[in-house]
Amino acid sequence: MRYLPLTETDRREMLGVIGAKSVDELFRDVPEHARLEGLVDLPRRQGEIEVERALAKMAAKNVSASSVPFFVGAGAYRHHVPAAVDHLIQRSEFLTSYTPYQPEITQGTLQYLFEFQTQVAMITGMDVANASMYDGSTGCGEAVLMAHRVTKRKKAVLSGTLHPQYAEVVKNLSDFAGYDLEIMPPALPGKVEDIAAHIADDTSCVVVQTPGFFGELVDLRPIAEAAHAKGALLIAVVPEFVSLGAVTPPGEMGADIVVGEGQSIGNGLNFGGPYVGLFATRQKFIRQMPGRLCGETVDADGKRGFVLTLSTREQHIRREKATSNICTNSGLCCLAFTIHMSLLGEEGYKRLARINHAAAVDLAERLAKVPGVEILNQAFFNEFTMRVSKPAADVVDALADRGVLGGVPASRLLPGAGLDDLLIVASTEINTDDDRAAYAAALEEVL
Amino acid sequence: MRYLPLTETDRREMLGVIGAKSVDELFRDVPEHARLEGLVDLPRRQGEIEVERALAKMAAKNVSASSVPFFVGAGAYRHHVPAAVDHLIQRSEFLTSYTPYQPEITQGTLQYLFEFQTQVAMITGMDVANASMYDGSTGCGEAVLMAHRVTKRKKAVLSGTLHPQYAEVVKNLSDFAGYDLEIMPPALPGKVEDIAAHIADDTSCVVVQTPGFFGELVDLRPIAEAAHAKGALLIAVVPEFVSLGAVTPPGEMGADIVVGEGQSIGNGLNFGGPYVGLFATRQKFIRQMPGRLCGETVDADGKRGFVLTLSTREQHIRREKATSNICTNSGLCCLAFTIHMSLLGEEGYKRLARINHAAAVDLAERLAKVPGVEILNQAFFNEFTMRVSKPAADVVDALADRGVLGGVPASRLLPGAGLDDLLIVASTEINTDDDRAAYAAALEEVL
Amino acid sequence: MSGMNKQGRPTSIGGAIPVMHETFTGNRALQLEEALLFELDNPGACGVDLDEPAPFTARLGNFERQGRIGLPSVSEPEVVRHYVRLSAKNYSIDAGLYPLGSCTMKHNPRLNEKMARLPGIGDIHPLQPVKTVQGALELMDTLAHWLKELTGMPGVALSPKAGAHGELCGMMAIRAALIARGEDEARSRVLVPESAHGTNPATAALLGYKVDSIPATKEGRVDLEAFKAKLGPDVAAIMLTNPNTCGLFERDIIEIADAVHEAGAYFYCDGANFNAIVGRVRPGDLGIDAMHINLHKTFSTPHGGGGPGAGPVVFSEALVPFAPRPYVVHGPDGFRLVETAEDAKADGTTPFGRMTAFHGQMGMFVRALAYMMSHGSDGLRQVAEDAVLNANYVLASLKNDLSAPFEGPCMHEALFDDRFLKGTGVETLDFAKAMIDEGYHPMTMYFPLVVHGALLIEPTETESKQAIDLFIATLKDLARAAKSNDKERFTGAPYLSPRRRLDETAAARSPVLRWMPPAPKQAAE
Amino acid sequence: MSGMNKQGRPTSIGGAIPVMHETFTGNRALQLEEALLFELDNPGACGVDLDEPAPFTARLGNFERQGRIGLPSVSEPEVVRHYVRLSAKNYSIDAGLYPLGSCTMKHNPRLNEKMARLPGIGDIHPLQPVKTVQGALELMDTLAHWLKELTGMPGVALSPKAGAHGELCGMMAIRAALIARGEDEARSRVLVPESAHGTNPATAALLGYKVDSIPATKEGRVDLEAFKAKLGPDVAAIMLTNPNTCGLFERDIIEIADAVHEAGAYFYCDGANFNAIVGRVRPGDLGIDAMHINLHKTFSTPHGGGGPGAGPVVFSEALVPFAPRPYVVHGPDGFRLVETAEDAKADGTTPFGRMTAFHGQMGMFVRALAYMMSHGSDGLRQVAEDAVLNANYVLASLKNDLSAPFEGPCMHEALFDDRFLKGTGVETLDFAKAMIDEGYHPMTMYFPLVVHGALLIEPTETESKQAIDLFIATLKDLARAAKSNDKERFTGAPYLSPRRRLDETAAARSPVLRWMPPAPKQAAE
Ligand SMILES: Cc1ncc(COP(=O)(O)O)c(C=O)c1O
Ligand SMILES: Cc1ncc(COP(=O)(O)O)c(C=O)c1O
Repeated sequence: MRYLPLTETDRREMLGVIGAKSVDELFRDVPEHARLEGLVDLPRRQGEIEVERALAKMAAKNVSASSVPFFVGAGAYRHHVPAAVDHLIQRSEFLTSYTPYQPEITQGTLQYLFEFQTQVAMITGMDVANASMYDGSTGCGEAVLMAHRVTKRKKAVLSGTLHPQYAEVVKNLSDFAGYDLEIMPPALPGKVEDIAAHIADDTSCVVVQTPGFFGELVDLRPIAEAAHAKGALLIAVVPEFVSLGAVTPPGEMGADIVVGEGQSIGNGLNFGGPYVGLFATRQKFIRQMPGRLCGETVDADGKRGFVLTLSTREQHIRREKATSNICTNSGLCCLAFTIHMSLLGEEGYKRLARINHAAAVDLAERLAKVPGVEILNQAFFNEFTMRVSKPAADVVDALADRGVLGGVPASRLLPGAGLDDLLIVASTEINTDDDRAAYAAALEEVL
Repeated sequence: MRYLPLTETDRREMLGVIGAKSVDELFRDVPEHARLEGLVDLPRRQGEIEVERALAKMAAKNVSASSVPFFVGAGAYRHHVPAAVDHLIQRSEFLTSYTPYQPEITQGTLQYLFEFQTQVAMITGMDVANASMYDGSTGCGEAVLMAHRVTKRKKAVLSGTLHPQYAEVVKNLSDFAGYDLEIMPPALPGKVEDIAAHIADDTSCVVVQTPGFFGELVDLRPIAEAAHAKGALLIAVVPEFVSLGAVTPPGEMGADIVVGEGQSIGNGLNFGGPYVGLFATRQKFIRQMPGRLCGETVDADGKRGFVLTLSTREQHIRREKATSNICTNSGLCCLAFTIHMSLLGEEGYKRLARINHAAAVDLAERLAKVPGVEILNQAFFNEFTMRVSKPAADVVDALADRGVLGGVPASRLLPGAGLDDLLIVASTEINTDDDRAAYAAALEEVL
Repeated sequence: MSGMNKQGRPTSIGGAIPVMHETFTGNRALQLEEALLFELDNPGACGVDLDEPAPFTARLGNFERQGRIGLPSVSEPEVVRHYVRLSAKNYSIDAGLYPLGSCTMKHNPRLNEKMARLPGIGDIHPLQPVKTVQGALELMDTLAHWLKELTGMPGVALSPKAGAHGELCGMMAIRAALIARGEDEARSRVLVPESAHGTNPATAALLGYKVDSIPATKEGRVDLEAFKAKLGPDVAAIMLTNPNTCGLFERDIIEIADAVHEAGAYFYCDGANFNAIVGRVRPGDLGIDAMHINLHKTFSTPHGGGGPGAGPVVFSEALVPFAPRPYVVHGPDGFRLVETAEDAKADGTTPFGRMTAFHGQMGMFVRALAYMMSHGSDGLRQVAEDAVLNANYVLASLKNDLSAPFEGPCMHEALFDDRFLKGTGVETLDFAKAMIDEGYHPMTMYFPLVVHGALLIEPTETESKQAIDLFIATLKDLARAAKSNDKERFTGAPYLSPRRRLDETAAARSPVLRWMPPAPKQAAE
Repeated sequence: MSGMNKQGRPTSIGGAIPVMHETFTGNRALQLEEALLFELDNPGACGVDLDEPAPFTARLGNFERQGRIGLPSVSEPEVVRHYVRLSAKNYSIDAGLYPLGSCTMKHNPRLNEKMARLPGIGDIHPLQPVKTVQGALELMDTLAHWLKELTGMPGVALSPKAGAHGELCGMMAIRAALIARGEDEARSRVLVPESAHGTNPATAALLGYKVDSIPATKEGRVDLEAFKAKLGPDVAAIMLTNPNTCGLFERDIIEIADAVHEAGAYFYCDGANFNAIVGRVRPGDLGIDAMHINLHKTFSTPHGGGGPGAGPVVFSEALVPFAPRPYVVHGPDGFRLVETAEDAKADGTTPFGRMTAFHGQMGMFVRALAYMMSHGSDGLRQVAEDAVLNANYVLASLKNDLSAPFEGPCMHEALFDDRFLKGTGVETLDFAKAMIDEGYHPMTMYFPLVVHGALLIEPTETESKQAIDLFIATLKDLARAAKSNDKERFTGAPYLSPRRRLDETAAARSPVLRWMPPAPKQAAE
C-alpha cells in the first residue's frame, strides 16, 4: 500500500525487537470477542487512478458554480480567490504542520496568526481578534456564551436579521447549556425591527446581523446604545466579510463582540465547509474570549517572536473551567484569509467591496424590471431579497433547469414562516454583465 | 499592477538617488527615432479574473484527453501522473530557482539531478546519463553530432523506425551543420529493415527507434554488431520510456548512446511541450556528451555534496568549442520524471509497463475483430499500427465526431508516402475496458 | 541509514570550528528573517488588479465606510515571498517525523488535496438546489457508510466541525435521550478519567454537567472499582477515551459499558485514537453509544497548522433518533437533505437540533473518503497494525533509556515519564527542546496528566523503520547526554531553530495580540 | 526596513555566544540532512498501487526485460519527504532577491501555473485532430500576435525550446536566406562581440561558421570602427545582444544594422535582455533580422532549476519566408497547423525545416500569454521602466562602494568589476559566497568576460525598493568588511548554508556522475 512504508521484513524484525510473535499479540488487551478476525465489509485498497475516477464521477454530478451564472449567497459567497492563495496554503510547511505548540519551529504559523488577528481587528474596528473559530455560526454561539460570562447574565436576544441556521446553532447551544433565549421573527427589509424594546435588565446580549439575512444593512448604533443602557452587550454578526470594505464596521457602531464568517476572503464554497469563524472584541474582554490567541514576545536572544498565549482560558490547560471546549480550529482557512487580504490591501479590499456592491445594484435594477418581481431592500451590499410572483423554491428550480443558479428561497431555511415568495439573491465580482442579463432573461421566462 | 512593487513615490525617490529627472533619461542611449512614445497596440492590463476567463475560454475549445476515450500516441503518451508529483514540482524552491550554479544553496536541485541521472542510466542499461536535453527529438540530433565527434566521421544513417519528426530534426541540424545523412524509408511492422547493409566505413552512427514509430519492437543486437564492426556507433531512441519497464534496454543490446523522451514519466501531454530529453551513454564518451552533468563531491567540511561538473564541455565555458550550444534544459521536467520514477520504484515501474502492454494487447485483439481492420505488428509494447479500409485521416476524424480520439494517421506525419491507410494507436493504463469497448464500437460504425 | 547522518559523532557546545553567528541582515543563509506584513506596507502597491466599477448610484444607505482601515499595501511578489519565508520557519510532517502523541501526525496524501479541488466538489454552494448537488450528497452518504461499517455503529452525524465539536454533539444527543426519558434533571454528573484530553471535561462542563474524575490504576487504565463506586442514578454519562491517552487499550471496556448501561447512563467514547484500532476493532462491539472520529487524525486530512478538521459522530441505536440535522437520505428521486425541523418531522425523526450552519466539512469529507478508498478494508486494518507496531517498537527500543510508566504492549503511542531525567537538572521541556536541534518536532509533553513529566510519542504508521531507527538512536543519544551531565545541550536548547526559546510568561503577562501602527514621530525631533 | 533586520550589527567569526555546531543527526533544527534516494531503498515498499493485469498473452517477442533494474523501492510518504527536504536546500525567487545578471529572475505568478494546468491546455495531445484543438491553436496565434506587436517584427517561429535553440533557429533562417541568395558558400564568418553569452559563439560554431570576435569600447559597447573593419563579403551575420551583457544599450545599433545590411549580411539579435526595453523599444525599429525571446526571462515562465524555457524567434520581412515549420494559420474553417513540407508547399511558403518534434513549448506559451495579458501594453512598458530603474538605483547606490567599469545609465542590470577588492585578498567568488551567508543568491560572476572579476546584478522589476535597499546596505557592509581586512568572512564563506564551499575541481577530476550500489560485503569480514 503506497502510504505504508513498512515491509514484511521490517515488521518481522520489529516484532523481534519487541519480543512479540505476531502483531495480534500487540492487540491482546482487546477483549477477545471484540477482535475482528476478517475484514470489514468494504472495498479493498485502490490505486490513485481508480479513486480519482470514482470521486470525479461524483463531482461530475454536481453543477459547479464556475459552470453557470451563479447568484447564490445566504451566508456563503463565491468570490475570486487569487491563484497565489491556493498555492501558498498548500505548502507542506503550512498544510502538514500541527497547532503551533512548539513556537521555536512554528514561527511561520504563529506570525501569520498574529497578522490575521490584526487584520480582523482592523476590519471589524475592534481591539483584538482571536485565531479563529470553526465558522460564523459556531462563533456566534460562542459569542453568546462569552457575553453570559462577561455580564453574568443568562439571556440573549437574537434579532430577526440573523441567519436562521446561525440562530438554530445558538439556540441548540443555549438550550443544552441551560440559558434563555429570545428569537425575534424574521426581519424583512423595509420594516424596522424594534429590538431595543426586547432588551431587559436580565439581557446579557443582543445578536444582530449586518448585512442581515435578507441583505439589508442594519444601523447598529441605536441598538448598541439601548443594549449598553441596560448593561447588555451587542454582538454583531457579519457573514459576508467583503461588505466591511464598503460598510461602516460594527466596531465603529458600538459592537462589543463581532463575529464574522471569513469564507468570502480566500476560501472557496466547499459545499459549506471548512469555513473560518472570525471573532473580535474589546481589549477588556480578552480573558473571556474563546479560542486560541497568538501574542508577541521575545526569544532567549532577545529577538521578536510569537507564541500562543493566555492559554489559561483554554481546555488543554483549564479543562472544565475553560472558556470553550474548542481545540482544532480553522488554521489553514485563516491562512487563506490572511493571504488574500494581504493581496487585497487597503485599496484592493475597498475596491472589491465597491465592485460587489455595484454588481448587486446592477442586478437589482435589472431584475426589478422583470414583471412579477419586487425588490424589498432599501440599503444593501451585494445581496438582496425579492418577492416573486410564484413560489420562490419553484422559481429557483426552474432557473436551475435553465442553467442559472438564482439564489436561495427563504422557505428553504424558514419553512412555514409565510415567506414562500421571497428569494434571496447575491451578486459578486465573479458575475459578468452577461451573467446578470442571462438571469433577468431566464427569470422573465420562469415568472 | 499587481506584480510591480514600485510605487510612484518609490520611483521619484529612486530617480533622485540616481540623479535623473525622469525614467526617460535612463533610456537616453536608445536612438531617438526608436523610442516608442505611446503604447504598443495591444490590450491594457487585466486582472486575474479576466485573464483566467479568457484563457479558460480558449481551453474549453479543446477536447481534453481526460474527457474522452483516448488512444493517441506516436511520440507522446498519456499516463497517470500521481498527485504528489505535480504538488512537489510546484514547490517554490524547485519552481523558482535557477540552474544550480551556486551549489551551496542549490543542493536540492543538484541532488535530484544526480538521482535522475542514475535512474536514466539504470533504466537504459547505460553507464551515465546527463541532466536532460530539451526533448527526445533534439536529443536525437545532439546524439548524432556527438557520434560524429566520437568517430570523427560525418555520416549518419537513420532507420525507418525513427519518428518522422525526429528524423526531420536530425536532418535539419545535419544539413545546416554540413553533415551527411541517409534516411531509410518508413519501416512497416512485419518487414525487416536491412539497416546493416547501409552501414559503411564512413558511417558515424545508425539511429534506430524502439518501439519503432509504428509500434514494433526492434532487435538492436544485430544492428549494434554490424555498426561496431564498421567502427560506427548505435544510437537507440526510446520515445515511450514506460516501455523499458518491460522491454530489454538498449544498453543490453549494444547501444552506444540512448536517447529517450521522458514525457511519459511524470509529465503531461501539454500539446507537445515542455518535454524532457533523456540522454545516456558509455562512460568512455562522457567528455563528448552535450548538456549538463551533475557530479558528486565534498564540501569544505568534508560532507557529501553535488555540483555541476565537466562544464568545460559547455558553451558558458568553452564557447565556440562547446559540445553543444544548449543552456536552459528541462530541469523541472526532470524533477517530475524522477519523482514519478521514485514513486514507481522497481516493482511499480515494471508493473506499469505490464499494464500498458496488457492494455494494448487487449485493444489490438478487440480492434482486430472489427471488419476492415488489419493489425500489422508482431511484437509491440503499448502501441501498434493497423491498416484500415478507409483513409486513416478520415477515420480519425469520424471517430473524433463520435467522441473517441483514436490515434494518429501515419499520413499526418508521412504525407505522400502511400501510407494513407495506416493508423497508429496506443493504449495505456489510463484506458478502461469501457474505453476500449467504446473504441471498437465506434470504429465498427465508422468503417 | 543515510550515509549523511552523523550518528556516533560527539556533540559539543561552542568549540573550535569557526562558526559565523551574526550576519548583517540577521539571515543565516537559507534561514531568512521576515518582517511583519504591516511593516511591508507601501501605499500605492497592490497585490490585485481590480477595475473600479462604472459609475453607479450606491445603495448603502448611511453605512458607507469612512477613513483608513489600516491594511498594508503590498504587491503580489512581496506577498508570495512573505508567506514562503514564513513557511520556512515551520516544521511539518513532510519535513520529518512529527511524533506528537494523541495528534496523529501522519502522511497527508496529495491525491486528497487534488480531489478536494475538483470544481464539482470545491466550487459548489451548500444551498444550491439539491438536484444540482446529487454527487455531493452521494459522497456524504458514501462517507457515512464507511464510517458506520468501520465502527459497527448504526448512525452517524457528519456535521461536527472537529473533535471537540463532535464531543459536544455526542453529549447533546445523550442529553436529548435523557430528556426524552425524563431523566435529564436527575442526571447531572459526567465521569471523566483523569487522563482525559482537556476537551472532555470542557465539553461536559459546557453543557452544565458536573465533571467527576475517575482515577487511573497503576496500569494506566480506568480503575474499575473506583469507577463503579462513582456510578449512580445521577450519572448522565462516562466520557472515556479508548485507546486511552496513555496509549493503552481499556481492557475492561466491555465491563465498563455494561456497568454504565446498567446504571442508566450512556457511554461516550472519545475516538481521537481510533487510528489504533480501525479495521481491527469496531467500537460498536464494545458497547459505546456515541463516539466522534477526528477525520484529521485517523483519516489523515491535513492539520493545517491548527485546523480545519472534522468530527463526525457515530451513534448507537439508542441515540440514533436524536442525531442532529442536517443528514442525507436516499429516496426514490435520489438524495435529499433533511435540513429543518419541518423536514425532520416529515421524515419522522427527532433530531436534537443543529451543530452548525450548512452541512459540515465537505472539504474534509472528500479527503477522508479518498484516503479510505485508497486503503480499503485491508489497508485500513494494516494502518492500525503498523501504527501499533511502530509505537511498540519505539517503546521496546527506548524503555531502558527513557522510563516507561506502564507495561506494554501499547497501542498507537508510547508513553514515557521523566524518571530517567531525575537528578540530571534536565526537565521534560528541556529534553523536548533539544530534540528540535536534532531536527525533530518534540513529542507531546506533560500530557496525559496521570504521569509525571509525560513524553507521549506517536510515530504513526506512515513512518518507515529507517526513520524510526534514527529517531530512536537520537533519543538514546539525548538520554545518554542528559545522564552524563551535558546539561547545557538541553537547558539552552534549541540553539539552531529560527527562534530560540520564547518567553511565554512575558507574553501572557502583558498580552500583545495585534500589531499597532507606530506612534507618529514628534515633529520637533 | 524590517524591524527584524540586524543592520548595523557588527559581524564576527566565532565568538562568545554558545553555538552548538554538531548534532547527533547532522541536522540543524529545520535544516535537515537527506540521504540519496537509493539509500532509502526498502524492497517491498512502493509509492504506487497498481493492480497486476489479468493474465494475458504477451506480445513482446523476445524482448522481455530480465533481471533487476536497480530502482529503489520507496513508499509515498518517504518520497514526498525526500523531495520536500531536498527543496529546503535551494534558494528561490520566492525566498528572496535573486540578482543573477542576464538570467532575469523575476516573480513567477501562480495564475500562470494554474492556467497551464487547465485540462484543455495541459491535457491535450499534439497530434489530436486539429478540429479538437482549436483553442490551443488560437492561443498560439494570440501569443504570436503579441510577440510580433511587441517587437515590431512581421513573423515569428514559436517552436524553439529555449534561447539557445532560438539562436540556432534564427541563424538557420539566415543561412537559408543566404542559400536562397546563392551566397552560403561565400559567407562563412559570423561576428560576435567579446561580451556575448557563450551560446552565441557556440551556436555559430555549430552551424560551421567561423566566429570572429568584435572588441568592446571603453564604454562597454561594440567598437563601431573595429566592427566595420571586420565586415566583408564573407560575413554571414552579426550576433549582437541588445541591451548587451554589460547591461548597456548599444547606442550605435542602427548604424550597425545599416552596415550589416550594406555588407549583405544579416543581423541576429540575442533578445535575452528584451525585458529591459519591452514596450519602450521595438527591435523591428532597430533593423534586426532575427531575435529570440526567452519567454522564461522577459515573460516570467519559471526557470524551474534550469528549465524548461521557450525561445520563440521573431523575423524581419527578409527572413519570414524561411521560418521553420510548424506554424499556425487562420483559414476559413478556423485554425490550421502547417506541419509538413507538403503542407508548406500547399501554403506557398519555404520553411527551412523543423526545430523539434511537435509544436513547441505550449506549457510555456500559456504562462507567457497569461503574463502578457495581465500586464497589458501599459504594464509591459512599466516592466521595462521599473527593471531599468531598479538597476540604475543599484548602480548609483553602490558605485562608490564597489567599482563600476562603465558610466551609467545602465539598462536592466548593473555591472561591477573587482577593482574594489584589489589588495583585500578577497576575490569576486569569495565576495559572492559571503552574500550567501547574508541570505542572498549571488549575482552573476565573471561574466561578461570583458570586465575583470565581473559582478553582474539584475534586480528585475519585481523587487521592491525596500528589498533593494536592504540588498544595497548588505553589499555596502560586505564591501566595507572586505576593505577592512575581515577576510575570513569571505574566504571561508559560506558558513551557514546547507553545504559549505564544494570541491568542484575534485568533481571534475574523477567524475562520479551516478550512484552505484555498494559492493557486496565480503563474507569473511
Ligand atoms: C484525545 C483527544 N480528544 C479530543 C481531541 C479534540 O479534537 P479536536 O482537536 O479535533 O477538536 C483531541 C485532539 O487534540 C484529542 O487528542
Ligand atoms: C544573453 C543570453 N543569451 C542567450 C542565453 C541562452 O538562453 P537559454 O538559456 O534560454 O538557452 C542566455 C541565458 O542564459 C543569455 O543570458
